[in-house]
Amino acid sequence: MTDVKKGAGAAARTSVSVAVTGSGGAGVMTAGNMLLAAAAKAGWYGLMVRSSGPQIRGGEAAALCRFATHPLDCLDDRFDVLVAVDWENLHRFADEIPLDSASLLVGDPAQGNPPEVYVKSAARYAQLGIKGIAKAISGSWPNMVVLGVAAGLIGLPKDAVRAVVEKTLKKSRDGLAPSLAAVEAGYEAASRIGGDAKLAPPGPRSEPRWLISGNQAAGYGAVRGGVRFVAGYPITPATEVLEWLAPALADVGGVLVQAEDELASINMIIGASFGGVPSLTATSGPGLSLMIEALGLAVAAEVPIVVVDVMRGGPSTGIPAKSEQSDVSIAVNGLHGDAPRIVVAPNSVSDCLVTTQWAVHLAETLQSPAIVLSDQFFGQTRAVVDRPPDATYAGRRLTAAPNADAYKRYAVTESGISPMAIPGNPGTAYTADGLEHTDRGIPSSGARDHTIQLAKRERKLLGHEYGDFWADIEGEGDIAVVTFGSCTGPVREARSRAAADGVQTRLVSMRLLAPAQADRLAKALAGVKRVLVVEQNHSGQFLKYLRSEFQLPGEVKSFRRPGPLPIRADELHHQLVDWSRA
Amino acid sequence: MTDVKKGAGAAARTSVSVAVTGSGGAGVMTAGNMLLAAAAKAGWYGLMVRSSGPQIRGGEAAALCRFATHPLDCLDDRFDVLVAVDWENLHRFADEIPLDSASLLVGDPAQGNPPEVYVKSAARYAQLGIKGIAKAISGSWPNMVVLGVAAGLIGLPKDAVRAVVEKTLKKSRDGLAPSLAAVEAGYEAASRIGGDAKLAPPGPRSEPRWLISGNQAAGYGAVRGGVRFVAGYPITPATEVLEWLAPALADVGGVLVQAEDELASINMIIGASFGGVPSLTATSGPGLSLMIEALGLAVAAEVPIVVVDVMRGGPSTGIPAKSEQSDVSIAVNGLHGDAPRIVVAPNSVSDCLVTTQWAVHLAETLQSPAIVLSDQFFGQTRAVVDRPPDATYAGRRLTAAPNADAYKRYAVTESGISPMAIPGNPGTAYTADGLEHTDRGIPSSGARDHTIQLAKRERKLLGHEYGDFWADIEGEGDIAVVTFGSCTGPVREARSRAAADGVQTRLVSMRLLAPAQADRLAKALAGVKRVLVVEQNHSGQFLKYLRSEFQLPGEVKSFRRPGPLPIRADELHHQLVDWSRA
Amino acid sequence: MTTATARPTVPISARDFKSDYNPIWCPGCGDYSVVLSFTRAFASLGLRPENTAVVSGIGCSSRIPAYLTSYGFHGVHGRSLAAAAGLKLARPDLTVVVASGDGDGYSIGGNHFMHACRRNVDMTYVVMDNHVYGMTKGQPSPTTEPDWNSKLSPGGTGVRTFHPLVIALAAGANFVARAFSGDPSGTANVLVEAIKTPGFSFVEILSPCVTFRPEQREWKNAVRPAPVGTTNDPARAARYIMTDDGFNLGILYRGERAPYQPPMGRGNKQPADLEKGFAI
Amino acid sequence: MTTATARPTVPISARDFKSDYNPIWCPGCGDYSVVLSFTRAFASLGLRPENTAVVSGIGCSSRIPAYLTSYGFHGVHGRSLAAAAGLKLARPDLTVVVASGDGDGYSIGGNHFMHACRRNVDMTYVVMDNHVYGMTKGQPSPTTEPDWNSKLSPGGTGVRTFHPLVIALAAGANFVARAFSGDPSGTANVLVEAIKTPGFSFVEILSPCVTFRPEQREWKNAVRPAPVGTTNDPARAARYIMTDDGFNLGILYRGERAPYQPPMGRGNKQPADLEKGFAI
Ligand SMILES: Cc1ncc(C[n+]2csc(CCOP(=O)(O)OP(=O)(O)O)c2C)c(N)n1
Ligand SMILES: Cc1ncc(C[n+]2csc(CCOP(=O)(O)OP(=O)(O)O)c2C)c(N)n1
Ligand code: SF4
Ligand code: SF4
Ligand SMILES: [Mg+2]
Ligand SMILES: [Mg+2]
Repeated sequence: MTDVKKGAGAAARTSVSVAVTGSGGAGVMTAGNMLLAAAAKAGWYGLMVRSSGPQIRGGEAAALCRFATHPLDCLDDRFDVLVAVDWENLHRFADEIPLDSASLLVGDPAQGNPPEVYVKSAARYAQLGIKGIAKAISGSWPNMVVLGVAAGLIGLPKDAVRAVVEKTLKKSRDGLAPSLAAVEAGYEAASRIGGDAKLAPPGPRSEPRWLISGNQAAGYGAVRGGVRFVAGYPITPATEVLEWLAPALADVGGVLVQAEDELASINMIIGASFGGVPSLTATSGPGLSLMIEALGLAVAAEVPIVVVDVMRGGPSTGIPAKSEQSDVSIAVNGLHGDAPRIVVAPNSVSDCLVTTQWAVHLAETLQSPAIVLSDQFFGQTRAVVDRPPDATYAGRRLTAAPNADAYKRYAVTESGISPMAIPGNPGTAYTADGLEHTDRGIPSSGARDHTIQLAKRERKLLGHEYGDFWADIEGEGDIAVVTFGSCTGPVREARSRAAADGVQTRLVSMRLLAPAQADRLAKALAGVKRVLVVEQNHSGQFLKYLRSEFQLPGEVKSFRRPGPLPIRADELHHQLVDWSRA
Repeated sequence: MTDVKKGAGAAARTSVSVAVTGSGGAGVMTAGNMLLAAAAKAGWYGLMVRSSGPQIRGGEAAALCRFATHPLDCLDDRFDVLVAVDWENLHRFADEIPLDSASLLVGDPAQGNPPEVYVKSAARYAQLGIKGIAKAISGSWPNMVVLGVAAGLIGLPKDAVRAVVEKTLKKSRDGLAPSLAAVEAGYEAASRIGGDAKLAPPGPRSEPRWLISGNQAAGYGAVRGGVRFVAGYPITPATEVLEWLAPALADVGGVLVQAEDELASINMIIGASFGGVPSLTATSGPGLSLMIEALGLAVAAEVPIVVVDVMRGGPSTGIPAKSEQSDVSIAVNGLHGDAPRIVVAPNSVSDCLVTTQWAVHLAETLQSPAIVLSDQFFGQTRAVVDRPPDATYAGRRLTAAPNADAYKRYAVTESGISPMAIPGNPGTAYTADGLEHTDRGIPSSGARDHTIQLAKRERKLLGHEYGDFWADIEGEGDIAVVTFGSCTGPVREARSRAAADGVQTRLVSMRLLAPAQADRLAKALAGVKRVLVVEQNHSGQFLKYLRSEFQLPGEVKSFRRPGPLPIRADELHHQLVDWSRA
Repeated sequence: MTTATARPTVPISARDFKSDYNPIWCPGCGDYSVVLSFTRAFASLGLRPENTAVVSGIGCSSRIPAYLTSYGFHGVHGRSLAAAAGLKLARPDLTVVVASGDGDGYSIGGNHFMHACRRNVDMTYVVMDNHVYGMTKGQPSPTTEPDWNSKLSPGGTGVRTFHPLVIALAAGANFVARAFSGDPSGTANVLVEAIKTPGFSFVEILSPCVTFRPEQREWKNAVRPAPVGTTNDPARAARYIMTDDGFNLGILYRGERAPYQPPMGRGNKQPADLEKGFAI
Repeated sequence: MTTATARPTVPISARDFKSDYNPIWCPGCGDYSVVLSFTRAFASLGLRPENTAVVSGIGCSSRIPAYLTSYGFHGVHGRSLAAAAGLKLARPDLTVVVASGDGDGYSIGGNHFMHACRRNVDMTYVVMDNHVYGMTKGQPSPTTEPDWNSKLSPGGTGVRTFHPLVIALAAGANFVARAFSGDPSGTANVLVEAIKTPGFSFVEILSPCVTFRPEQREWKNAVRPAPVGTTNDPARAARYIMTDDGFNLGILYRGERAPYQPPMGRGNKQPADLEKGFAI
């Protein structure tokens, strides 16, 4: 379903989805990125998801774009426009790029026939000799024609597109003119094709906007939170967090090291944080699994660290480049021994910034490891967002004064937090230890010391005042949707569609997964008769976790599906409306 | 509370607990082992728990023994007799060796005074010049005197003790005579001390009996289950599983390799099992944490393996030589992605045998990793047990026939189990893969293949008929105790004591933790109004797991405490009786 | 190499060792030719698909098992040598070859590499070295030049390159060779010798990553047969390898260590015989 | 070594570096003297407890940090070098020393050892080698003789011993020495040089495990000063070490590689400056 702005005429939409596809070398990602940049420049919001086959390079690829007059947190259920440079392997994208009778399919008849599934979709097929047009303009490429077509079809001002093309190609004098000509030709073709996929004019730009991916946002959140040491090992889809941080940290006087493996990277950040420097690593499922032992060390020795887990399809190597929310169980439960830890989850691309910053703040304040559960969708999606607010979360660790009297590193305090002596501080030398210990840090296998320290470590997390940021709570009604992370976007859209149908619902998008906030959730769900728990995995890990920690009120339903297909607003909308009538 | 056999006279007890303590080099472990061997020889049941300070060698040590006319699964709440060679650091054992006014403390006044805590206990203090007696017999040692004293006090026939001493010292001709003399002197002293700690005569020995530790039992269970390849890395308290297996496997034509680390050991056994040979490793918490990534590989590639996790105090390095049940969460939840696995827990020393054998059977049958949750108490306790029955669980893997037509390794079957081609089998070459794959094993990132394979892997575990062995269910009544592992022993004792008070309870000791058997548990708890969940950890991991998978009926209470102190029958007894009256 | 138990009945050609599954590699990737070398070596040794197992980790290079018709094991990143050792020790009748990359084998897998060299299990370890993490799109590996610029290490890592052949020798590998993917028959010949030599054989194959290290297309002009022959003196081999420029091809060392033999008892007991130790 | 920022005001003696916590070691364990050598070396270098950090893993030898008065980090088994590298890179002002054992350092920690040698972060790595896993009660380590009998490896592992000094050199360590715990002042002197030498310094200390390897009490009769002096030629050092019997003491190699310098930008930007990259 595509929103139509009331009174703006049938052709002016508040949200339009466009996919550009083609086989290896066709440059569809470039076209998509330019489209996004142009829309951003012209004042729209938008996002772009990259999708490609298993090939390292040169396989089929799709740029999945959505543009709107309002901020976007997810793709739409369907696409208004699909521009295909060729048909090769296009059927592989059929699930990811659903078309229907209201859609427009633009393709090159010289490349053969559209795939069966699209023929059946009853989308209008506009034939366009894309390659021929490009060939006719010497030195131009089909993807620039496609850029023009797509931009024209959705009504992007030509100036914005031209500006982006000029900026991108400013170093290649020869390429510019033919590219601009191809774009021009694309616009002409679009005007011939017509259709009703035009975007409504953008609203006024109140705040500064950014074009950012979730992985970049997480990196910047880390820096804003005070992280100045990062060690990491490359892994899809987390590598960009590290790649963004490498020059950024150098610029602000921090350090990033590429470690030999994940065992090294997490132990490196623990060592650095022991040295007083807020530290972080980023990884995905397989790497997180390798970090489990050292996460326990950070719990026991009370060393603050942050691990950003950009989730992908599992188990094992699974589906490396696709999104899934299936690391909930390992994040909240995956350590040996009684090992309380912090687990937070951003719920939009831009929230990757603030939530990562918050994670640093919590880790530092509570001298504990914090896991940030991002995912491939957030991490690798580029989105136009309002510049996030300047959050005040800054790492502030309780440190020991010089020559503290009879210093006890693990002193038993009411809050459970004990002042941490930072190397360099005179008179407070101590040994941090992963063995159970006394308050001084001396290894102890005594039942008393063990119970005291277990309780202290639990208390400092449970007793903390996390504030309203623990969840985004919206709406009223006796149906509640409880979710987290990248399912929040589709749930939000589904709720507003349901509201349009007269079905009022509540949203609880949990940002703080662990420690569980039982009282707060109970309050958020007060009066609720039905709870829909939404998550993107096979076994219902989030629901199981909720059940283990909370007594969910009323009737509980699980809405879940593993990756790689996103959960769509449409299906949630139907679920909510049907349930409200059941 | 100590059971007294009805009609057997006040002095003849069906269960007696004796501790022998001393500082480094005093040989108390030797004395304890000999006591146990002699009691076994003479027809009693018994067990011995080793407890020692943090010193590698030479620190204070205690042999905690219990003897009885019936099989034993746990220590008693208190000790009848404590024989202390010296007082050094004895206070450290105060929690582990509780004495009361009915207890007898035997010690050497020449070593000073008993520790305050024991003086306060009001135990009878029998002064005995242990070192003096030993000194008077040239070539003898105090621990042999202690052996005689303890044996005499509980009424072990002298012949049995002599035979054990002779067997142990048969190679040291010089040492034998003085040792026997010292034992003799100990017996004399005992008869002077007197007391009412005499064991009732043993019952007839119906079946063959063994003296075995849980770690040995697990090793033998593995061999009986068909395991012929083991790789491992030493770790307390699991090393003895490997050390028992090293010569044993060689004897039966199998192989054990010491790996460079746990990452290697688990990947080695996966490789060996891919080769068709049932394979196993043994470890404890820190090692299990390092195996998490490869456990996921075994799930995804469907390679059967068994990991015996002998739990110790956590988190992190924690308390290496002491027992705790705090690896439940990681075992049932600790993998990334949706990764169903088998988790079983033996509930007695001898059950370590059958349950490990069952784990091999399940792993092989279901082509899945299986985790055996043993613990330090089982692993390192030596116990006299009835020879366990010859269980029929033998690993039987569904294998592919030679030249199977269009062989599909991950064929989608109704049961979820697909024939596995073993290298050497012609015409069925395939590649096992931790990437998501098609039924042929070809890597696939498609939503359909992913959903199908996730469901298949889940189905094969959920659909299996596990039989009654999933739990030990005993008794009737509207209070049920749900527990697992080494808490089962104290729960059993508490239940029979409660029954003596007229409080009938049910026991559900779960042997199969995962996959959760919701229907079976519901049946076992039908009609129950109150559920007491007993476990030995701080955060209630088992209860949380139960909550995540089951709807527990009625009022639910958690009874838990972390290690190293065992959960005692006494406190459970009170809990049950108090609750029944509440 | 252990002779396969089932004797070949029909001669097997190199083509029989290829699978029908299309590689996901970039056009021009060096690894394509390595598949060819594997199949040729297997055929010329008279192996049979059912008695051959190719084990790998994760990386572009580690995708090889699926492109072959033989038993294949595509495990987790960096642990192929452990899986292969388990397989070979449990199934000594199989011919086991391990395929890896410079990231998989020398970075995350470095410990298993050293210990595999020491342990000397009878198998062949092939590393397709392209001095980069190809699969994750271009980060420096241990063999990457210290000044190679990348997003993750702007301006270069500044870290000394890892010398796989020197380490292999120092750790005790029994066979050390260097090959070039651009010479598939030379590579096949080296593989044949590696597989034939008992114990742990190590073959480093220079295999260009045309996507992230396009300059490696020039390797074909840099490689040459090593000017010295095969030695069985590890010190001599070490001296030679330490000073070469990394482009000398051939079998540089072949030792005579007996392969690892796990402790074996008489092996003729029944499980029940073990009970005697428990009886009271 | 980096000079501590806070200049010593009161001279610090070796005793000031001892802690008041009693070692858990067996009487006679070689590691007792290593504590002594650490304290002497620290004092003679004029270090201060607050600017010195000792990092370790798990094992008897790894218990050392608690026996010293300095900042200590007793982490998990095998990962001490990683933790230490993180600490030193984040806090270059500290003097960082790592204490390990032959199991912790060469078995589970082997990969970090190799990569630490390559990376050459300015710190000192001390391994107390007793050719056994002491803490877990007597299993073979990589340096254990292949024929040493134990419960876990009846009749011996049959695996070639690991040569730590050869590997260190091959991997790029900048300073390689061997010491003996029975000679605490000799060991202290070696430690002083190791700490003073920039880059990654490796000191192997022969330190007997009297409980599980009582025959190591004889080591005191076997050790001797190396007949050759310190060289800065890695090939020469390798040749020499490969052929020694493991009992030659002294600084065998000292190189001149510049220590690792992580990529540094101008370092003068504010976080907000980074936002420019996102602005539309
Ligand atoms: C535990 C883990 N960490 C990281 C990754 C991500 N990863 C996949 S392949 C690879 C590097 C591959 O490099 P190399 O072995 O040189 O192979 P190439 O692709 O260059 O052939 C990495 C880091 C992973 N899959 N698993
Ligand atoms: C991950 C993990 N695996 C295994 C262990 C058990 N463990 C503790 S110390 C040790 C070996 C110690 O040997 P070494 O480093 O030589 O020290 P030593 O005790 O001989 O000084 C082992 C295997 C552990 N603590 N953690
Ligand atoms: S990225 Fe490099 S190594 Fe990977 S397939 Fe492409 S060319 Fe080959
Ligand atoms: S076991 Fe060995 S290394 Fe450990 S303290 Fe005792 S003598 Fe020292
Ligand atoms: Mg590579
Ligand atoms: Mg050692």
